[in-house]
Amino acid sequence: MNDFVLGHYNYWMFIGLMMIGFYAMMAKKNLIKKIIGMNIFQSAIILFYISTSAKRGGVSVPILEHAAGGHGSHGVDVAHYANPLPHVLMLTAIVVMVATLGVAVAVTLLIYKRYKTIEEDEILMKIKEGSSAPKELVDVRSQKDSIKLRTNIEYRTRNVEL
Amino acid sequence: MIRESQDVIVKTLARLLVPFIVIYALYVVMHGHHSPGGGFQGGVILAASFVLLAISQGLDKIRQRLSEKTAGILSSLGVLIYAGIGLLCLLLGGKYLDYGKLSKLLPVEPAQARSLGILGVEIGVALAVMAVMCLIVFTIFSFDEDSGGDE
Amino acid sequence: MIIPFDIILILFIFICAIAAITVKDLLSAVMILGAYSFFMCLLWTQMAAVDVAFTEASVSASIGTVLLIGAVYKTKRRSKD
Amino acid sequence: MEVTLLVEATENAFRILGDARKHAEGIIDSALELTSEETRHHEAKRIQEIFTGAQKRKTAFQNFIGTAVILYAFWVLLSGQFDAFHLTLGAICCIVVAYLYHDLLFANTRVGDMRVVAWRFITYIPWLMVQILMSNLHVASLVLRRKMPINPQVLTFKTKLETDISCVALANSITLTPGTITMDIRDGVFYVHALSKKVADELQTGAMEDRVAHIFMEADHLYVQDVLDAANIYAALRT
Amino acid sequence: MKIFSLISAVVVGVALIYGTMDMPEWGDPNSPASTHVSPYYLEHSIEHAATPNVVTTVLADYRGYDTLGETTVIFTAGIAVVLLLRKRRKTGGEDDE
Repeated sequence: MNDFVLGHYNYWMFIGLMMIGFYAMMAKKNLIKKIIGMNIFQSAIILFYISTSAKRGGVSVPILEHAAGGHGSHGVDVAHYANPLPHVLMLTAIVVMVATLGVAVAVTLLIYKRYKTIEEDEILMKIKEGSSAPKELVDVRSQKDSIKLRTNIEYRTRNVEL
Repeated sequence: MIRESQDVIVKTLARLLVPFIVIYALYVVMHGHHSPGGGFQGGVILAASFVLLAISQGLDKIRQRLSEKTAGILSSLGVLIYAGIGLLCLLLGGKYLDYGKLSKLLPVEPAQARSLGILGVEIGVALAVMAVMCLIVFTIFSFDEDSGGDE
Repeated sequence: MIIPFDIILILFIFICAIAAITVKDLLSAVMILGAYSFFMCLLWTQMAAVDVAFTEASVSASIGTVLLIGAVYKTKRRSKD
Repeated sequence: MEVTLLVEATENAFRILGDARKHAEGIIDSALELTSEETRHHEAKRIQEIFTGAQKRKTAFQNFIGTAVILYAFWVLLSGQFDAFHLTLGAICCIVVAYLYHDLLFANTRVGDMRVVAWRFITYIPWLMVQILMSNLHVASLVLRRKMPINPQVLTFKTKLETDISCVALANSITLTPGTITMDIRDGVFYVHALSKKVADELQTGAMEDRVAHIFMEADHLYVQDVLDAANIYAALRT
Repeated sequence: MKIFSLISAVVVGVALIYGTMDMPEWGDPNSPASTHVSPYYLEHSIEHAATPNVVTTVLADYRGYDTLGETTVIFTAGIAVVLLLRKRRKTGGEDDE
């Protein structure tokens, strides 16, 4: 049992961090907190992949020694280097992570400009009331149907903001 | 909107540090073969140098060095370099992104040609990443003034 | 690899992650997230993934933090939860 | 040390004064021959140019060359690979960066004094190390006592330094020395937080400021200003 | 709501822990991830591309398509941010205000 816990400790770490991020994404009302939770979630996934690439017992980084020494494919001891494949996959994932972060921040700024708040419950309340929308934007026909009103406002918003 | 910093220490040290940061970023890009690094990291460090300049000198002065239009052109140029190298290999009779065929153009053997192809690709990636990161940061930091100014 | 060092790093990572989602000052949360990224980067260096660690240090800890600071600067600094 | 500095500086000043007088005499003599007011005004401008020549900024091309050389040294230090391919890459990178950023590294420096500044800066570092060691011991002795006899205070003083870079060097030297921290520089006034009376007094003597001024040749610069004034008076007396 | 989130997070965590029962141990050199293609990359990197850093070789050469698509993703993200946040100056005009 002890062996099992110690031998799999990278999985426990990844699961714990992922739970933290997941909880933050669901329970926190603040949009920036949600973005932070998403960041933690993504790093946890990346940690999982990287930990599968590690090898026990004094492995080196995947940069081959005697670099300029010609075509020596025979001299490479594979067990001596870490597995480079998950590194490559996760390297691209990290950069994509920042790209998604940029888009998320952009959407957050647009939401703030529209509703003057980044708390989720207040945004939902304002959407339900329809009060924050300027009068001329609200379609008169759908005043009573809040769902229709909501889609309508969103549609109008997109028209105005973008 | 980032205004020019009032602090003389920040201004002077940013002025002194930025050329070295840029050289370090280029070193990271060019030496991706022998050491950790490559296009993504180098491009992001380049973007960070621009952010440091923006903090110290204000966003308006940075727009003279790297306007948003130039950044857009550079980002598409980076992707174009990448795809163009792949297409060049295709035209030289290999498969797409098969850099070994570049040895027909360059006076080196195929393994070295692949190394050079990797270098070209990394430069393209660095350009694209640098321009896109600068674009995102500048756009976010000039958001209000950009869209609320003339309303 | 070095077990005590690993344990300290994991402890710091968990502290930073929990602090980043509980602190009510959003700027502090963003800075703690940057610290979290750096500890993560140390852990990956420990696992012999230097390229990924370098990418994390340059990409996530610098530009990501700058982007989030921009978001906090353009919106509100206080959070309700 | 101080005396030799003073003597050296005075000698420099006298030499510059002599040169300036010679220049001024020649120009004023030639100016007196041409009686028109217009040319006299022009000649006065030339006098100004000659005397301010010592402070003339470097040209863009000189900046470019200097930046490229320094950056190339940095590149070689980083790279550590001396085959032709990497060196050529480094040269290309350095030229591009120096072309883009030639106005950053050498703003506000005067012609021909970079080597002197670098040498004086290197000789300044051991002195700073000794200062740091001394105040380290002092602060350690303060905080290790049971009663902790600290006396925190903020002291402000107006500096005689003129360029940005010397202000930054002084501020960072003050911050590096334990017990004192530069909080702000505003319009040439330093706001320094000092931990105890002793470090504050040491700072007030201005030894560090004098040394920094010596590094960046601010003192020489003052002498040039004096010579300029003297020459102006001389010219006024002659006419 | 918070209780519900907590419960679902814990449920997901328990499910993942159940899933990791069969995973290889940490640092196992013979795990499936380390035995399939990565030995090929490690052995042939210098021979094929004269590049000691295997990560760079795999990133830009063996898996070049991947990186090309990923660069395109970043480019698209940049365009998306600009389109979201930048105001159109010339087109549109009146009905935008």
